Amino acid sequence: MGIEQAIIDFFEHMGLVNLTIGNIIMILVGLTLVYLAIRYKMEPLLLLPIGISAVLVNLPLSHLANWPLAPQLPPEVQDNIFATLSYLNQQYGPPGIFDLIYYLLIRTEVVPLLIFFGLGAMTDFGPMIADPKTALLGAAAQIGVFVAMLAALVLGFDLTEAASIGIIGGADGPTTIYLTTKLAPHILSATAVAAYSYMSLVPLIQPPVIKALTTPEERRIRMEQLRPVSKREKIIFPIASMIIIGLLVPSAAPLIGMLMIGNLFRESGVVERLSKAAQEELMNIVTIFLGLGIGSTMRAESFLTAKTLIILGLGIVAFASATAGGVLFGKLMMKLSGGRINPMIGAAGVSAVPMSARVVQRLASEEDPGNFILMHAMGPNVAGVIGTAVVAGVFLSALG
Amino acid sequence: MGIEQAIIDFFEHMGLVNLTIGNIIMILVGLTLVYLAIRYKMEPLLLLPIGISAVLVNLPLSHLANWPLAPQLPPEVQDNIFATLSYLNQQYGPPGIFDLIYYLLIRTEVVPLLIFFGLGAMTDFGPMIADPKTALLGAAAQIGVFVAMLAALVLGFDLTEAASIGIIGGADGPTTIYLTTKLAPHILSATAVAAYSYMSLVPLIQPPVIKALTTPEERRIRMEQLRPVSKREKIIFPIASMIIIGLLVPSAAPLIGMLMIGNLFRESGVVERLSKAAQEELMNIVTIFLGLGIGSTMRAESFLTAKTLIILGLGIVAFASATAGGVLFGKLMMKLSGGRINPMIGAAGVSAVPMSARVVQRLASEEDPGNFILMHAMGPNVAGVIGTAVVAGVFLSALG
Amino acid sequence: MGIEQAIIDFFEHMGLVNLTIGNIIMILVGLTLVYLAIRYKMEPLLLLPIGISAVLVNLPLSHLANWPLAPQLPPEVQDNIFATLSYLNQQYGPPGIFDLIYYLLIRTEVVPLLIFFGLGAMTDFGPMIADPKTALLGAAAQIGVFVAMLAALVLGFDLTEAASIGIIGGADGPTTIYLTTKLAPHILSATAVAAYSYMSLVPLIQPPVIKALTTPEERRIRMEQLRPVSKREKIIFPIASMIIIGLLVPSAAPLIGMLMIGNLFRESGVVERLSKAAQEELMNIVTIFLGLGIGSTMRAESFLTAKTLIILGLGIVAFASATAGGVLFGKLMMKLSGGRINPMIGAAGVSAVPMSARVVQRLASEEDPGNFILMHAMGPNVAGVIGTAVVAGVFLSALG
Amino acid sequence: MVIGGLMEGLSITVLGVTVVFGVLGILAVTMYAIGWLERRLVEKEDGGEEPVQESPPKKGLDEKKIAVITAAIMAYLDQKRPKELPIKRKPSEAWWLSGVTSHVGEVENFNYKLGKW
Amino acid sequence: MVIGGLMEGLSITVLGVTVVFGVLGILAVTMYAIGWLERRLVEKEDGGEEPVQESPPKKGLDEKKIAVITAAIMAYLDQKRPKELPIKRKPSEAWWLSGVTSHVGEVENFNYKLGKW
Amino acid sequence: MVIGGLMEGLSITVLGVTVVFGVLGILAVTMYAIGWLERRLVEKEDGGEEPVQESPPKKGLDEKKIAVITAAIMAYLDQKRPKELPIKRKPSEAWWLSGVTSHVGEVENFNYKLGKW
Ligand code: NA
Ligand code: NA
Ligand code: NA
Repeated sequence: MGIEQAIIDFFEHMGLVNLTIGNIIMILVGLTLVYLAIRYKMEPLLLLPIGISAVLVNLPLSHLANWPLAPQLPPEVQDNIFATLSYLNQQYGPPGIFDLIYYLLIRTEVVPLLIFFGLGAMTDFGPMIADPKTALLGAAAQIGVFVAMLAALVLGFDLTEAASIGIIGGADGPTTIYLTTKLAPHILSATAVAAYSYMSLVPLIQPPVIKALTTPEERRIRMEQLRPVSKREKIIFPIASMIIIGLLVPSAAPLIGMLMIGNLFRESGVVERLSKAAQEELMNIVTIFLGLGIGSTMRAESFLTAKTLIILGLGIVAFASATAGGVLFGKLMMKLSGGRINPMIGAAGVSAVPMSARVVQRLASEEDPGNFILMHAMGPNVAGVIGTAVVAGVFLSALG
Repeated sequence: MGIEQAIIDFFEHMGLVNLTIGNIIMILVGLTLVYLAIRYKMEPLLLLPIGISAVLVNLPLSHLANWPLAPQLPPEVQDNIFATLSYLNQQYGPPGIFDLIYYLLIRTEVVPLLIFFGLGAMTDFGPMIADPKTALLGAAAQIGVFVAMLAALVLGFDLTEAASIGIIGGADGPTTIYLTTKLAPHILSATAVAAYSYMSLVPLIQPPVIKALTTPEERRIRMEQLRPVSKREKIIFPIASMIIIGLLVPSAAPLIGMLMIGNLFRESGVVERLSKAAQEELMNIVTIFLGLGIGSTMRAESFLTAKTLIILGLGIVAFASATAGGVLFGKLMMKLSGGRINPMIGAAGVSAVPMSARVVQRLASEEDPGNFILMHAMGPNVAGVIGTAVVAGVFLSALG
Repeated sequence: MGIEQAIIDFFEHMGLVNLTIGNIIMILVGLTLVYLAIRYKMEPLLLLPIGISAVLVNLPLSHLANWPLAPQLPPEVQDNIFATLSYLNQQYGPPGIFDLIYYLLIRTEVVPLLIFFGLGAMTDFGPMIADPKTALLGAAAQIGVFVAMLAALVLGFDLTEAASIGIIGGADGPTTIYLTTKLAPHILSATAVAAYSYMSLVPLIQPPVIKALTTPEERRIRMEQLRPVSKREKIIFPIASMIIIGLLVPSAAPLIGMLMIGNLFRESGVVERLSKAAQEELMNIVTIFLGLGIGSTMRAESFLTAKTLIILGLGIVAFASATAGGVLFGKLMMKLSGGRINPMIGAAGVSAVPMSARVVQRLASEEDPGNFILMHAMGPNVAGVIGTAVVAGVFLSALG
Repeated sequence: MVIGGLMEGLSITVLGVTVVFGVLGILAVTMYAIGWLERRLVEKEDGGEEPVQESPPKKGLDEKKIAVITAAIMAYLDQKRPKELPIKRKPSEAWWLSGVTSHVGEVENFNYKLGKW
Repeated sequence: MVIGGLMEGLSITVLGVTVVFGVLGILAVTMYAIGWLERRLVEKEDGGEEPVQESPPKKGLDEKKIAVITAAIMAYLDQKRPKELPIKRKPSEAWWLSGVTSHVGEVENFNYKLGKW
Repeated sequence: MVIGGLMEGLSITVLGVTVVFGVLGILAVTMYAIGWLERRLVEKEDGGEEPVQESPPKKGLDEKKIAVITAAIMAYLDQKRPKELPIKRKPSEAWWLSGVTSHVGEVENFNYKLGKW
């Protein structure tokens, strides 16, 4: 190889001369996410890794992600993850580190399930146990999922895509990733980014919807103090709900099961080492891989489509209608209870734990500084996590 | 799809209508383990994860564990873990998270070996280095392994099963899992549960055996103080024992090697970061996967057999006869030493570090409150870990 | 099986009777590394694990590492890591734990890239941002890489080997491992051991070279204080350099990308959890596997060759000529700046962060106790990390 | 196809809404039942006994932290070891004399760290 | 082959040296540009404003540590809870009374721990 | 087959018991030898030197902890920085003045953290 040839080769394989418009746009999108994460602290634990790895995978020929996200697979390989890996290697060369993260950790559902495990170890279901009827508000907020799904169907998405888009309204990142990966992996980056972005925008999206649906008098309703919850109840709860939900909606069992194992570790009080590991060591490592893996799916060819914009739009519809669903059901419960329930706590059925509960508290304080309903809003809030997982289970059993 | 069909489908795939008697029993067994772990703190770090994941995998159609534990494999696939994975995926569908944990982390021996690595980093071999002859008591307690193995053979188990059952008497969870996985994976759940349960029951199982075999005078024997051990000796010990055992019993090299690498990390004093990681971060994460993985093997079809009950029974035989072996050899050493060795410390040859050493101390204090033999009992105690690994190596070389 | 047969079998499979001279020498080499790591604290975090696992894999029949390091693969399997794994299992039996670590974590580049990720989270690029021209000194020191490469070519190594040997002069362990794994895996143990050993020997190798090339007057040159660097600059730097280098040298993108993602995590200030995880939990675990994996490649058949000795010799050439390259370019910059740059800081272009910078400071203090140039030397020091990754990228694009 | 998909979407919506309300409703009923049982159980266990607390009441400050700091303050003020360190239950004096306490500490620690393998 | 290899090695050397100086040179120029922009930006933002500091100046000692220790000392000396614990912003007094503060703490903690999934 | 298995089991038992006693016996002998060598070595190294201790004797309390707490107490009492913080060896005063100490700290820290890659 002469020196001229070496130089020509080098220039021909330079990223700069292979850069497409699509790459440039995606790099800018990635940088925007990084900016939002750092400047406005928008879900930085996810949007920062997502954004920066979106930048990285869009540098041409960088060989960090060599495999397509939704490849055409021959039938004998389809549904066989191990054969798929070998086939992709054959077709597209050895995996880059982001291919390994995506195919081995995210496509296999390992990462979303471990996140649910860690979330369980972080979640206190006490407020919901203290006032079980608030769990129904967590169900009501799922209406937003179906509204968005139907809207997506009307706009021409197919059923699996529509379900994945709808679930954004559940405001649970890992559930969104879990479902989209199984049903419509080609729109994973759009739904994941929508889910995490809008979660940060809850304080912007929810207040107008809540105010439009409630009167100041309703927002002023004070609720009576929650009863204390015993350790025994807190231990029995994850076990009971795992069994009940597992028996009724088996397809939700992986999500709910991991969530409740984590919660049992937390509440049992006998495995602090493991509970801490689930919340910290393991959670941090898994979060890194989740962020990098999701970001690496933001490639020009799959992200820069009209679909993505529509998905982002439908995401707002999903969040807003979920809020409306919760509030309206809250009003029904207010009526039935003779005015002892503040309807706003229904808005917290949009999980986004604990942000939507805090939004509710803020609105309550605005009307009456002495009105404390944060803990009452935490009930629907954590119930919303369960509700969304159940809905995901229904989607999986009907479409999976 | 009409709504009626959807509902019918949903009900037909509901876990509740597919629940078998076997499932129910296994769920109750799992709940019992959870109860024992929380209420009586019985080895909670393992029995809690084992119990709760046993509950979870026995919820029908939950798709957390889709693959059989001891599948019939075509010859060209057998002994090839990668081909096996692809074959299982082909036959039984994509892996659930528990299939991944079981086949990738436990069947490959990664988890038991990493646990041994962490245990090495946690273990102080000082008492055994200070009084090397006590190492022989760690050998004597292995007699229980062989007694239980022979009993299992008499009861009709085949050789590989009998060896896996016998090793329960070694009172080393990871060694039991390592050996059973290699020799008789279909009884893994039974031997693992037996090993960890009986370890918790050491304070119940050992005292009657010890008292039956010793006189109060013997239990009152005081032993002279252990000499101090230098840092240099502690550093040389893991290296020397790794090489010696590796050269004599190569099949024990993985277990002993990882144990001693961990111990060298601990004693070297120059890699505290790594030693801490081995004991904490890595250990906690691995322990979680070990517990979940073992629990996921507790399925009705493989666990609910007469064999399991017999195995649980033989486990007690193994623990009791290991204790007896240690104590009787202790009496022999007492005779030979002219009464300067308390025979009870032989009972600590049943590893269960450091519980059996504490049982011995308690019995000594009962007879003579001023009699301190805990540290002398730690010698046989840690030697028992090595002894059981050596026995596992012999089994593997003869039967593997 | 009779007892006589069992005993004969056992003895025949004893490691001791299968021990080769090669094994014995490798065990001694391993023990030497362990000794250096503990006694002289030479890079203990890597040389201790490397040394002890070299001991372990050279115990015959221990089944910790069953697969060859650079196997002859049929063409249809080559370049397909998944097919390779299955083929190796077929040919050489199930993987030992060190085979899994080597083939799954090191050969796939996961470990070196995660180390770079952690290093990024640990590195402060401030000194280089404060005085950007010092980055050129980090380029100059790479001359040592090419000198050693050309020397290796003259001595009969082929191009891929020569490049892997040359990169030792970059004094970046993970980059050396990354490149050698891709270009010449059969000499991985030699280059990795050379890289890490000589990094520890920087305080011995560099001073004579520096002194030979500079006058006391030059070593006495004081440099003006570095300007403060804003948080904003520190945040923009990793993003900008990732994009620039990714566009110019795409084959360096994985290394630089992971380094800069880690650095962005560090400097962003919004993901402390993840930054800490990258520096600690994840880093510690990955370091353990790196050390064990590299050590497991130190087998008699591949390590005990004349090549290894030559590689170790060329490593010194590489370090010394890199130092010389940096210092000479430093003298040029001194001239151009009118004597405002101390040429010694060029020696710190040999990364070995921050050891070579400290060597430079020590030499400066020797001549003038009031001369503080440590921070100025940190600029070339961290630039050297980038420079070596860029050179590795050039090698990969030309030879990979 | 859009119409067909929409019809199926409506079916799934009806099913999904029913199931999510059903499941969370059953959960709610179960929690009421558990709460009722818990109250009965507590009453039964002992009329006089206090109800099971959520978590051990953290009185004032973590005892261990106080102990460490107390010890440090005393060590600082007097430059000598305080008489009583409530940090850890000490083994009996005889053990101090035997000079192997550090062993015991490590070994016990081992136990506390990962159960008793 | 050695000669051929050596020629190719020389080509790679020329290319490599050029590229590594080129890349680090461009990086250097970029950093100068960023630094210049930064200084202009800082001047523009506010003439009177202080330049953005590298990191929040750690005045004296970590405030949290002082707070914990202060609290501990007071707890030790008086055996009663200090009036003002600057450790954490407390919820309003009403919350103390309602007896569910521990919940809030946990929940808030949850938020601080992993963002708001 | 049971009888055959039992015979083989007995063979393995004989072999296993022999091996486990043999291996642990050899280990014991090795440890005696190492201990003997160690004592000779210690005697040889220096008649007057103290025997190598197991671990550095933790005198009183962890020095670092005392230092942190001392500093905190002083900071609390005087609201000013204590004159001497024995927490960490400081770089020379000149460095304080140069204003880049924080850099050095970080960089040095880097070294202490993961060796010197
Ligand atoms: Na939700
Ligand atoms: Na044992
Ligand atoms: Na370098």
